[in-house]
Amino acid sequence: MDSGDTAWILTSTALVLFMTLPGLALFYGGLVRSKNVLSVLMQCFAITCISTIVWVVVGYSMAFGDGGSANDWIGGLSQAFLSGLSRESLNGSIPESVFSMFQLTFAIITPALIIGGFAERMRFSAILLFSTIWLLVVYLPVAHWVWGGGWLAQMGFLDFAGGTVVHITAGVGAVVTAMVIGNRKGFPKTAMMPHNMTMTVTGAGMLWVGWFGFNAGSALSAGGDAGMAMLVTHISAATGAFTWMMIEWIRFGKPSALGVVTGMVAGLGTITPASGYVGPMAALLIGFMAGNLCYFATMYLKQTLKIDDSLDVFPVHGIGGMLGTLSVGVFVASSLGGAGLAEGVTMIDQLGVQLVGVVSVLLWTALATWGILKLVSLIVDLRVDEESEIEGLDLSSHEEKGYNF
Amino acid sequence: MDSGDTAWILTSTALVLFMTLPGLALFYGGLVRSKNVLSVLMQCFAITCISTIVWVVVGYSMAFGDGGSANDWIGGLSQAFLSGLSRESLNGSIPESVFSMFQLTFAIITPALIIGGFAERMRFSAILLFSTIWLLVVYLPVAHWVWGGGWLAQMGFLDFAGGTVVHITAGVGAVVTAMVIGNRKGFPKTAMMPHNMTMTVTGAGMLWVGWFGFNAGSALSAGGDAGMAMLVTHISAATGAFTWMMIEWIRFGKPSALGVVTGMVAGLGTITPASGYVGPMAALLIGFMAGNLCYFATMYLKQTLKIDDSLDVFPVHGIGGMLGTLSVGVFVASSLGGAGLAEGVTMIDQLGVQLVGVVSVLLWTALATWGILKLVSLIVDLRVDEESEIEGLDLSSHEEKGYNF
Amino acid sequence: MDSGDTAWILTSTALVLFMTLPGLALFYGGLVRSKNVLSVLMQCFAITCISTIVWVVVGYSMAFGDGGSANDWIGGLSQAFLSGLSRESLNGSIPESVFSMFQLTFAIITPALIIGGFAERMRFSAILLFSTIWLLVVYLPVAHWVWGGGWLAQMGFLDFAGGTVVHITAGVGAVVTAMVIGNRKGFPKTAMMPHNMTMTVTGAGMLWVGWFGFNAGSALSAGGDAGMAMLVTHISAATGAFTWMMIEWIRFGKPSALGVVTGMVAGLGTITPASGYVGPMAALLIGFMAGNLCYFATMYLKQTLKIDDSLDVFPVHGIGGMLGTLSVGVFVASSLGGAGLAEGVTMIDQLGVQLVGVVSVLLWTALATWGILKLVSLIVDLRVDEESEIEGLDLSSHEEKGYNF
Amino acid sequence: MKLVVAIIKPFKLDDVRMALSDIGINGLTVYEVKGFGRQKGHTELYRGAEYVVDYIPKMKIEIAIEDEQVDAVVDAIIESARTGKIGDGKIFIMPLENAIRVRTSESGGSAL
Amino acid sequence: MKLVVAIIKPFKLDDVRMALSDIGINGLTVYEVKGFGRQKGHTELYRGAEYVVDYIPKMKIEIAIEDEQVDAVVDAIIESARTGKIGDGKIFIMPLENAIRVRTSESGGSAL
Amino acid sequence: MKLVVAIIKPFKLDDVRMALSDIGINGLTVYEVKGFGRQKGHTELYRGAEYVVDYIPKMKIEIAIEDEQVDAVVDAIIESARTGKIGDGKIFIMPLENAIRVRTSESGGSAL
Ligand SMILES: Nc1ncnc2c1ncn2[C@@H]1O[C@H](COP(=O)(O)OP(=O)(O)O)[C@@H](O)[C@H]1O
Ligand SMILES: Nc1ncnc2c1ncn2[C@@H]1O[C@H](COP(=O)(O)OP(=O)(O)O)[C@@H](O)[C@H]1O
Ligand SMILES: Nc1ncnc2c1ncn2[C@@H]1O[C@H](COP(=O)(O)OP(=O)(O)O)[C@@H](O)[C@H]1O
Repeated sequence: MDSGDTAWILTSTALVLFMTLPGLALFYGGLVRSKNVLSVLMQCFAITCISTIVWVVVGYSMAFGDGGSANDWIGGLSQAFLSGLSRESLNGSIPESVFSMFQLTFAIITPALIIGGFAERMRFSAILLFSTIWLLVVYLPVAHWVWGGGWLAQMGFLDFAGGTVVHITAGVGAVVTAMVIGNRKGFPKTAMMPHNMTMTVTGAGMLWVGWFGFNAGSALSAGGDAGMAMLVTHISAATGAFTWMMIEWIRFGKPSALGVVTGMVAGLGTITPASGYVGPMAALLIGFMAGNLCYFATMYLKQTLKIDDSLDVFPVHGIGGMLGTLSVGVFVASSLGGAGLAEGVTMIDQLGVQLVGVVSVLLWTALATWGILKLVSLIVDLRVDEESEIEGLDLSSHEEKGYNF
Repeated sequence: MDSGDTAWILTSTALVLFMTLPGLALFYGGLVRSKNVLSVLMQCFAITCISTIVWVVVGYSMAFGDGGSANDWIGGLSQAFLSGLSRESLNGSIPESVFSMFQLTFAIITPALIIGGFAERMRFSAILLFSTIWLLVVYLPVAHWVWGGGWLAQMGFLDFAGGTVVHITAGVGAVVTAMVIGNRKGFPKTAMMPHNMTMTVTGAGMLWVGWFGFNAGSALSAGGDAGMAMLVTHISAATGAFTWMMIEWIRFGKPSALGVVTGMVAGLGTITPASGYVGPMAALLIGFMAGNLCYFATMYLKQTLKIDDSLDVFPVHGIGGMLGTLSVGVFVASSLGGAGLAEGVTMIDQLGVQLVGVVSVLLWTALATWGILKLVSLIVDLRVDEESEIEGLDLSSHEEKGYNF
Repeated sequence: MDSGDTAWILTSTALVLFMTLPGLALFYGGLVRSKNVLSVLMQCFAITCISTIVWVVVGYSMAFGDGGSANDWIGGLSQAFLSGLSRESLNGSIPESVFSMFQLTFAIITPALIIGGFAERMRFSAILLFSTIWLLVVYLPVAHWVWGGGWLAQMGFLDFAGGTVVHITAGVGAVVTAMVIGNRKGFPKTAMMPHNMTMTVTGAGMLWVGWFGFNAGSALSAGGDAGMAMLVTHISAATGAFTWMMIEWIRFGKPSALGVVTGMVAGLGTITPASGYVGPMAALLIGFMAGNLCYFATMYLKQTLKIDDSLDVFPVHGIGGMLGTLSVGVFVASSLGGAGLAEGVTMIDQLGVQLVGVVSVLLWTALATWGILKLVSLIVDLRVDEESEIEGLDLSSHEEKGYNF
Repeated sequence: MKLVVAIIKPFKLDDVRMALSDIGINGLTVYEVKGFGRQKGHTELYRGAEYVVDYIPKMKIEIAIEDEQVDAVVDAIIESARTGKIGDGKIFIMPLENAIRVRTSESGGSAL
Repeated sequence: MKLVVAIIKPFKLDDVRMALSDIGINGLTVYEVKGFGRQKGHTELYRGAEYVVDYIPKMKIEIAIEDEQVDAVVDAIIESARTGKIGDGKIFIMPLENAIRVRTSESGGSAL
Repeated sequence: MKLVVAIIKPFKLDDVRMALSDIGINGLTVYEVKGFGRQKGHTELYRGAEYVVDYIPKMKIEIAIEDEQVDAVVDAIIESARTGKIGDGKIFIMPLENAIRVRTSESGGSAL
């Protein structure tokens, strides 16, 4: 055990939880109308609770346990209820408790990201049911495929900190949910302005800082790998934000705070799978591509397809995750400043593997999300009734108001 | 000296300060009416300053110094003004400066928690006087009894991170103050809704994250103990929040954001004394019990006894602290996944010691708090006059307004 | 490489970024009128992006690279585009990537601090141009003089964490900009109250916590030096805040939240250059002096000179930075609890060196800032037109509103 | 001239504006008010205690018009604001002695 | 019909409502306004400079009633809103030509 | 008595108050309203879509005065509130039957 590595992963765990609570909660909460702000905060908290309980009961085991003959697909239940995890057990140079806790924070933020797709209209009970099943059917298996020794890991698929495991699954989950439950009443004709951009910007700052734990923590040690991961993460965030800002400036004459922070998230989500493998110059480029691609994806989804993925989860996280995961295939090359391809693997090989991973996770997530929603809708309506939507979820679902100034 | 351990305690110190500033300040600030929000934030800041000065002058020495023949009760003044604390002095594997600074953050948050009992009506000068004396008469002695080698420590009393030292003292201090200065004008007939639940939820998220430093930092090292402490802390927080949410859902049909975050604090406060001694399964149970017990205590105090412990410090922190401290006696057993009882100590023995600790700290705190308030009231009115209370403390005590939108 | 040291500097990097985003953004954002809040948040974000890009391209190299024959004045371009910075390269006991990333966060916050001088009236494009050039002409050279082996470093000038490099340059940059672009319309006759003091206090709490990374991180290791730096930082913050509060209480009968948090920043800024060199007793004194001097400087600038350094950057950071830098000369003495003067250096010698550093940085910053503003004004108007100023920068520059409750 | 004052449900504001626009009314002033009346407010829970919030958010619209437009305006408002449920609101007709446009000092009907 | 408009101290709102309720008035509309008058506003300090905030938060109540209720209503308001200190507020009586209930199109007294 | 109601641009409020003060008017009530009229509102961008915010923030001032003061008040408002651009606002003159001071029960002109 190395106390320095442990110190950094303990810290990273705190940082990643901080991304969700209050980071993401504020980022999303500010973007909705004031009558729904508490519903978003509440959903982030409730999902945190549920993911934690699922993780303790079966989640950790399903993702990182030994699945025996089914290990290609899913971990077994041998570590259900964290059995076998003692004060002494290690994972590499850090205690297993720390590893499990760090990974749990990823299992928390992924379903929380999906909230952005169905914000302002989904029924609270349906959200809790959906999130629980989605964790079991989408997140935990995919985490096992990529990080738990499953089939993608065996193929040599590279996803350092979750571009695929977290961002593609969340982005696809969100847009499918948005399509199944339908647009918010009034979308896209009525302006549904963020009710509190200062809240969103606050959350964005927290996300940026917390992401250092997300990416640099994924090194699972405190050394050059973590350092480089933090550096490229930061560069991509800055470049993504700057790029989005410049596009808005050029197109509309006025750059917006919403644009800057969205570009930042795009840059962060996109560098995530690559953060352990690439160098600073690649990060500049990845951030620049993220700003561009995610920008145009957002506009296309909102204005052309008119799909109400309300807080733009798919175009930012989904597209960003795909772009980043594929770009690993290129920029990992040591000739491009990367950490280097595995022995005997060519760039084309690696790109192929990355593509297989992206496509299969995308398809599985889309299919499973759709199925889960159908299942949940048999038990409870997915959507609140129209009057509740007009009144706002805060009062209709939680009998509370965000503000009483 | 171990640089990894030091890195983690430096980080933990930042996390625990973060719990108070801005965590607790926001948590509490959102719960009061908008005319009093700055008064709460201001009190948190001012108490931080005062505790720091007291700590440097005599506090560290009184809590952790050698008290000579009085050492059972109180540390001496040999380390007043931090004399003897140099760049080289160590405490275990970390610099003494880091140990002292870490402990200071506990001395800051404890009197800050009490604010919740007397919010929206106590005079600012009285608060400062009260907090100063309370630190000297309640907090520092109790910290010495439990952590500084005092009589409870000698009995084998277990309080890992302050369930008794912090939460029982704060909870009891708050309710006694609430009773002595009386209810807010209009309580309980008038609705005194939180003026900004988004602020409270933000603070709650910060408390959750910061609590990782509070509990896992109390291991004073970065290893398996810290890792397990963080894990059980997180589990109890999630379970406590989830439990409170379900109770509200069952009883009223609508779970509230206020309920979720209160349950979270209950889960955190309750696991605190146990966090270094118990395993994940115990944490699930402790969180569940905390959610239940603190919920019903809150309702009972507010609705049956009609005591205006305004922000529910006693039912959440006081009751939680007691429950947690007692539960250590049971769940520390290695057969229940705990760290194990000391050689030759039975569960009954340990429970007995825990009970002695809880009862004596409760009684001492109640008595001393009452006495201090009587003393302070000889110097300055404890409460602002009625007109100032109606106008709000922000304008009447600080000539400022929270918001000018 | 030491994993514990690395863990702490990774953490410190996160903490210092946190100071800017969202810390400083909120601190400043709350102080302006609500029609300008987003412009301030946006400026903080945009400057973060720009500083990052500048840093990667030439900044790191100009500050810390080897400048060859010009090394007294500026680093060379040998490390432009971070060339040579690999996963393996070290700086002392930490990876070079971590060192570079940590230092970058300082290059981010310095121009961000200047925003306070020109808030609510400067044109966004002018701000971006100004900040970019200012970094190249003021920040990077001064950082090289003091920390990169330049002429001040060679003289033995002591500035542990940036009292001169960060706070004097920012303070002087702000007041010069304020004077060049002129007062806000209506200043000082009209009351321009902070629109959201709760936001400012939130930011203040984040600054306090983040400053632990700023000062204790500047030890570049996790040991006694970092521990002592954190301790004295905290003490000075508390004393500065307490002092300012008491002055207001005595002078006006009512201490304000704005006063407390300003005193805190004064205490923090002032201890910054000294934090690695002095002991706890000196910190008490430094905080006390900071509270006094910065208080009276603020009143003098605002009420007597009527210079609209809108958020008081010069009197707090500039004056604080000078006071702190000079006080190093005294309190570094081991007889006063400090880390000790260098062999053969007397207190008078050291004070002389400190004075040379302060005066030359002050003059260079003032002159260069003035010149840069003149240059930028040739390209684009420095100030928005009157109508935009009345309408507010949020709408006129960014076509967005902070709040839609 | 008359001042027609309508107190309506907030989410009907856009409909009312469009209806007024359709009959040629393009100037009006609105603000948020709280109404007490037959309609019961929502409840809020706080620590298990239920508080009825007895005021209801309403939108108040004021339209200065010539006498002969009153009926058309009233009809347009009724049509567009009605949901048929309690709390749909009221219309008050008040006498207006004069109206002046600040910019031009025009007064009377041409100021509207 | 008349429209009785009262400008009162905000913390007196509940008392006034109860007093009106007692004399059978159950419909009214309120909103927050700022008053300038004899009463001096509070001061706020900012960086040592004292700014007098010269507006005072007030609550405005509007009650549409039949002519014969005016005196009772005025008395009820005076009784319940008075503190005896400067700034207690004003009551204005304005003519109301008609009132219409949106939901039912009833007009006149039965619309109230 | 009359109630003079002025709807003006918010940043002109202080000027108007001073102008009224100069002619001896010291009591008035103001509140924020949103106006629809000829003046076009600002646009806001959201994800590349441009939304015209068609209401404009205005300030409404109400002044209860004796009949003979009306002209002076109207002139003072016009003078101080005019910028000459569209949206400068309106002044409405409404009849006021009585005014009562809550504190003293005085009524009529002496209540103002
Ligand atoms: N007498 C009155 N004077 C002024 N406003 C009234 C009066 N009665 C009702 N209102 C306003 O009209 C609104 C609707 O009235 P309410 O009695 O709830 O329903 P309805 O109009 O369907 O009868 C109220 O919320 C209140 O704002
Ligand atoms: N002439 C007026 N026209 C409109 N409103 C007025 C007038 N005079 C006073 N008011 C309103 O009445 C409130 C109370 O008036 P004020 O002169 O302060 O005290 P008092 O009513 O006790 O004489 C003011 O704040 C203002 O809102
Ligand atoms: N018929 C009306 N009834 C009530 N308020 C009106 C009317 N017409 C205009 N207003 C108010 O006056 C304001 C200014 O009117 P507008 O037509 O924009 O410009 P102008 O006064 O210069 O002609 C509007 O914003 C609105 O608040």
